[in-house]
Amino acid sequence: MNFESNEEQRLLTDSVRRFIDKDYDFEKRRKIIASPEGWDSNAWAALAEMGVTALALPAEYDGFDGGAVDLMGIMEAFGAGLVVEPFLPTVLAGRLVMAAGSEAQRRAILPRVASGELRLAFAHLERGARFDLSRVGAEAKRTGDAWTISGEKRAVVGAPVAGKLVVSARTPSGLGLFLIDTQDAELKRHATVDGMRVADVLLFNAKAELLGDGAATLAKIEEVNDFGTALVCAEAVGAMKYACDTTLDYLKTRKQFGVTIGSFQALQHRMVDMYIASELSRSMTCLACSKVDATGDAKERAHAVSAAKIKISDSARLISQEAVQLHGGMGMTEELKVSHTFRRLTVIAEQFGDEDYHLTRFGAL
Amino acid sequence: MNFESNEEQRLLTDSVRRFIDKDYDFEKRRKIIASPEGWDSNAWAALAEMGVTALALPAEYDGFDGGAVDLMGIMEAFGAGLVVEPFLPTVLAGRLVMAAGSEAQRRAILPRVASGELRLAFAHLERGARFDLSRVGAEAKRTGDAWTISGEKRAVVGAPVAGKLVVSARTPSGLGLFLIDTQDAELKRHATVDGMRVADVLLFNAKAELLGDGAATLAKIEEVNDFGTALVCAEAVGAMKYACDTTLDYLKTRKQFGVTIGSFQALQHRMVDMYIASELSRSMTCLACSKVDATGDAKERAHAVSAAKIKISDSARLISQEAVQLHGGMGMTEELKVSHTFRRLTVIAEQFGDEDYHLTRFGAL
Amino acid sequence: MDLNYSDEELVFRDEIRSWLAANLPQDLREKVETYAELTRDDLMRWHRILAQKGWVAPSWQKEWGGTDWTPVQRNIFEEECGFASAPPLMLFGLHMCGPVLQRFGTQAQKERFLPRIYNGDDFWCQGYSEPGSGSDLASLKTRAERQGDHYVVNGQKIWTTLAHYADWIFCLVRADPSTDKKQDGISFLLIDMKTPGITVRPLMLMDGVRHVNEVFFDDVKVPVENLVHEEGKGWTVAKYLLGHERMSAGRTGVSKRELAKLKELAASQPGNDGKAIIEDPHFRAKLTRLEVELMALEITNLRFLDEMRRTGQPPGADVSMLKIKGTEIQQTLTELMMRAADPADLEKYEVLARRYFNMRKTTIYGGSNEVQRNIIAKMTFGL
Amino acid sequence: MDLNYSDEELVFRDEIRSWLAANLPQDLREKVETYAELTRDDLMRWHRILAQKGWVAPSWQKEWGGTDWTPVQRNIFEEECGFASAPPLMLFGLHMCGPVLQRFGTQAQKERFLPRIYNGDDFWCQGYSEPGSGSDLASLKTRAERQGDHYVVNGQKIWTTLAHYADWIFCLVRADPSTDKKQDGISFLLIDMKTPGITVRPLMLMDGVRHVNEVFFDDVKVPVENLVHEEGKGWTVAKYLLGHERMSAGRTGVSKRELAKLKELAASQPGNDGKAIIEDPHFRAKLTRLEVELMALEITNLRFLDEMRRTGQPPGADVSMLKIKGTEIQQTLTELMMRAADPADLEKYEVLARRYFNMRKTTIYGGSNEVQRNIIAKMTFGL
Repeated sequence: MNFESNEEQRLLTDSVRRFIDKDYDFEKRRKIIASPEGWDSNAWAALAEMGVTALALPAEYDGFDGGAVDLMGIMEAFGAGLVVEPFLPTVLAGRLVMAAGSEAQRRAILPRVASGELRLAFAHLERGARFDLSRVGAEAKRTGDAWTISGEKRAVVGAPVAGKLVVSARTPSGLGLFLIDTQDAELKRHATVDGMRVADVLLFNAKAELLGDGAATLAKIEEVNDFGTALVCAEAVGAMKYACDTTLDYLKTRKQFGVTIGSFQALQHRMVDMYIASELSRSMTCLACSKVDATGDAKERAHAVSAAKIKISDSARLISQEAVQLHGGMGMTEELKVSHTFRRLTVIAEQFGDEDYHLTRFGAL
Repeated sequence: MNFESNEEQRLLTDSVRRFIDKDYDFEKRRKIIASPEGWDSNAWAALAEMGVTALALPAEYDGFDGGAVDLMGIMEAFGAGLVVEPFLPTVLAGRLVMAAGSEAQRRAILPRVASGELRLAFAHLERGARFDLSRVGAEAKRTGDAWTISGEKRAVVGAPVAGKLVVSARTPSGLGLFLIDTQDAELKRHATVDGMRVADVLLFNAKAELLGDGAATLAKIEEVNDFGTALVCAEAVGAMKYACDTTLDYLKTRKQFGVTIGSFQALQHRMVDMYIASELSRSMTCLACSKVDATGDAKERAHAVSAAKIKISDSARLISQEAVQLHGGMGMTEELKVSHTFRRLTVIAEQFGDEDYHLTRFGAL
Repeated sequence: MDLNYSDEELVFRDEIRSWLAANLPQDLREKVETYAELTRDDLMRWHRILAQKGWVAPSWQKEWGGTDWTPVQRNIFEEECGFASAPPLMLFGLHMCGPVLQRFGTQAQKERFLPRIYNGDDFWCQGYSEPGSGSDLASLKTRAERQGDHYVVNGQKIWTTLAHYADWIFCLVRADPSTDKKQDGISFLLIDMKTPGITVRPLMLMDGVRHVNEVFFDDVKVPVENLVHEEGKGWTVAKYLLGHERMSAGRTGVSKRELAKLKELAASQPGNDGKAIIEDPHFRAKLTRLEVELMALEITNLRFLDEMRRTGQPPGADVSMLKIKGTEIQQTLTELMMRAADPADLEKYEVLARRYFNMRKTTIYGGSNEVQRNIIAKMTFGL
Repeated sequence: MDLNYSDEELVFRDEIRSWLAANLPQDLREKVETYAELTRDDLMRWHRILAQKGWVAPSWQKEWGGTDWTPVQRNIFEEECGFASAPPLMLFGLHMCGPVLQRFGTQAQKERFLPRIYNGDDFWCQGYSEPGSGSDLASLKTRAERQGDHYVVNGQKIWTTLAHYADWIFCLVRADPSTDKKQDGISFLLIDMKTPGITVRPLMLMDGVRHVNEVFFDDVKVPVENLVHEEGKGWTVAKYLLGHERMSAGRTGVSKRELAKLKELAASQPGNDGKAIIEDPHFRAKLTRLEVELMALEITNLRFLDEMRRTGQPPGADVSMLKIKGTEIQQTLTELMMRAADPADLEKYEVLARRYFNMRKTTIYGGSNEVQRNIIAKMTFGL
């Protein structure tokens, strides 16, 4: 048993943290999310340079064989810095290519992902499915060796900046995963409330390349989705830590009735409850990340991931709401970073399933 | 719109309150619950004298035509004083005789209830039914004009001190309500954690008198059960008020670190939340009692009663737990009344259905 | 005890209801129902419709346009407006400056300002909070120095709602910085927003909309006749307003409308199993608890009104619980709406999320809920 | 990062587990599992079995019987004992007096007391709280006046757990009432319960069981050699113990056993619809949240142990969160068990309700959860 990061993890996380401090501060982020593109190619290049984009890919495709545990510290740093770069969608779609694609497809895609040249997104969600991964309406048609897909994928995170999309669709043998060029889809672009770029992806007989289909496809999607859930938990832990730290600072400096508001016991106890929620969330994230990496048992993995997401969703809500409340009016303004952290945590609480979904999933295991 | 009690309600409630202050204080109650009988015939006689036992019965059977609203203040006083007399079971069973019985049966039973001579209990609950009123396993058999019942009724509040029991049982035409003499049943007596006397009622071909059976029986049971729920909500309001008042007193007198603990803001805010819960519970009890009396619409009645019970169950738990916590170790002792209030509120939270049951019931309306 | 409205009250309610049905412009109703931003013109248009009907300021003194309604009737009116999706009335003129002038103003001030407030000629805003003084209002620093016939005002206000729409602002200012008690030495001033030296700077809230502002005063000259009550007695005026503010804080009419909308929404949005989200037991439990809380708040509100009716007294500190529960309910409503929305429906989610963000302010402004708890602890409990 | 036990740790766990399976008497296990009251003999029997095995005081110094286990091993041992339904060890001797003597005692004190504690010859209790000083422990008043070779003790202790079983009590007493700081002037005394002048009065708790007592001291003569550490330095001793106490406050082993029992119970008890209550979505949601909290606590506990292992330092104030969450979880466990029971089953409901009542004490004693929050606010946050 050992909760310490290893040397490589520490070094890389430190680099990422330094990069965010130096080149991705709140002012810089403000400019990025206000830009038409909504992401920063320089920042992306820097992350690729550090090896972040390659980390969770196999060494044989220029990756570093890393897993969720290796990404934990980085995702925390992203959460603290509210980084909006399309890392999470790219890594998830990349792992789907790995899980479902042929050797040739892996060779064609993954090294370009590792190098940072190619960004991906996973187009799966459809209207009416909510968090049920098995509900897919998009249909793939085969004509000779060529496939086309028709359907509407919604709220696809990272799609506006992705070169290729991994798309799920119904095939004669059940569910399939496909690669399409983003330019073959019609995108309705959208900047979400947390500063991310997403798109509705409308497919009309869009040219597609089959990665794989059949009975095992849903299990692959579930596995990658659990991987993403664990990572977003880590991101939440970073955001919660920031929210707690900045609230504590505020309690120590803001004065009312002649004393700092941190001297009011009611606020102290609420601050303690935020802190405990944040620490317990960190523990659950450790569990989720390590199970995602270590276990081959889907049930054991789902058990840990759903438990973590329940805790993280609850804590994200508690901490984001309390952080704004304890900041008073200032917490409500665009000008303070905590209001952006509030928004990201609000979205994370629902991303990859809200706590109601995971309560049901956990209960059914 | 008017929340005031009328003159008669005020006078009667004041008499009951004075009686409890004078003749049913905490010491007296302690002796009563420690006695083999577990109730006080003198207290009962005094309540009957004041007209309490007659209040909710029709005037034609020596009652006063009262309803839940008329009993509200009295039940609050019972809650504040933790009165253990078998009033609630008697009034519920009495109203069932009224609802299901023949004119002759009403004449035979109700005046004796009104005068205080006869105590009743409603034997309905069975193992495995939890709060579902429709689950009855006891069976009634008819031989000529005579009925007998076999079955096991559990945790029947007031049964040990009741002269007669109203018993539910299956009949050929569905569900029926019967009267039996308590002596015709085998009773396993029990003192519950809140100081009440209950019994498991075991019936082996017990002689029974049919009050009524058929399709409408369940609706009658539901109506009387909603009536009882509204009353127990009022009892809870009295107990919660006591818990709040005594906790506030404690906060004002108990010193720690050289100051009264009521000067600690964290405790002040928790005290405020207890108080708000108590006040909102009172409002919901007003609603439930007035709907129980005024509406003929079972759905409207159930809507108000279930909503009230959800609020009261939640508040009972919050207030009882916080009252003990804020009292520190003293709140844990038998010696302080608040620990008994805690126990009664714990039981009330589940009596007539806990908040989970009523959440489901409300949601299905 | 009778929780139902009397026959007369029901007649009154029906009158209000049918008038609203006939007179609330459809476009305004739709804007309210879709949570669209209301412009100054939208707000004033509705104000003037009500003014023309004579219902814009029910609680005012009769001679200035009040309706002589009972507290229960006023509550019915507010409930019905809320339930009908009427735009909010801007309270700064009607519920704050107006009552203050009627209680403390000179005859000249009343005649000058009250009709214009009533008719919607002037848009008012409130200059209370300052960067250093939020909940601790009495520590405010904006200075008003007497120079001949004028006060010269210097300082800064913050969280000034819709100051960018406003013609006038009423301010708490410090007339005398040397008093021992910080509550003393505060004055209540009326200031024309067009006076030179006033700068309004937007303060964007996290829903991305301009609701509030910073207002800077740089040697702003205010004629002494714009002083309300005596110099240094502004705190008396502020305290008078406090009770007014909290009584309407429950906003049960609006919340009942929103609850109905939430139920409709939840019945139309998908859950995880193909059924509507309203059938998800976890979601449903939250919805039911919210409905129960709103029922409890509504009846508690009626209990206070009944007490006011009987005693003729304004409500005590307990009314703070209406603010606490009312705002908690409003926040939970917006949170559940956001959560009910299909996450695949970007537009719907965004509108509802921004509304959720915006409503976080309700537990902060108008005396934060922490301050309301302090008030109950101090005034009701004597702690 | 690796959350799994190492191979050596797994071997260790299996050794503990199989020894417990072979050596924990069945009657004791059953008593624990049915929440029956444990007698003095029950408690001491189990103590002596462990003492004989050499496992009764793992954290003690090696020379006095310690096992030299790592923090992780100690945690495994505690978890396994909890999970196996072993009776609790009485901590007052083993975890409190013992460590204090090893740290502060004279050689003579060590030789006299430690073996008897280890072997279970003496039953110890703790004299800390007084009627006027619960959370504010330092304000204690029980007086110990030096008279020649003795201290003469007068005063009263309260909440003294199992004092009616005890042979000895260790007490905080006031040696010098004239100090400026109330923390000064406190001494740590060992007192033989058979000394004349000691009266033990039961204090019945609301579950109807005698757990705690009041202990009165009336001119009780205590030899000066029973003073631990220096006169007036008792507060140093008390603070040293505080960290010890909180680290084991999580009690995750016992809670995991209770969670398993809760699930079994909920699967056997009826819900409202004929299915088991565990399938009721409302109940199930509460159960799942509880399980998640327990998982989070368990891993947080491991994180602290890992840090102790790495740094060799005792944990800081953050360990208070183990006490807070651990006790909240224990309480919720008993509450859900009570609520799972078929209300028609009087015996079952009563046993579980009384247990729920009893566990309310856990957030009060051992430093109330309010005090734990104060500790984090002060020590971790610097507020």
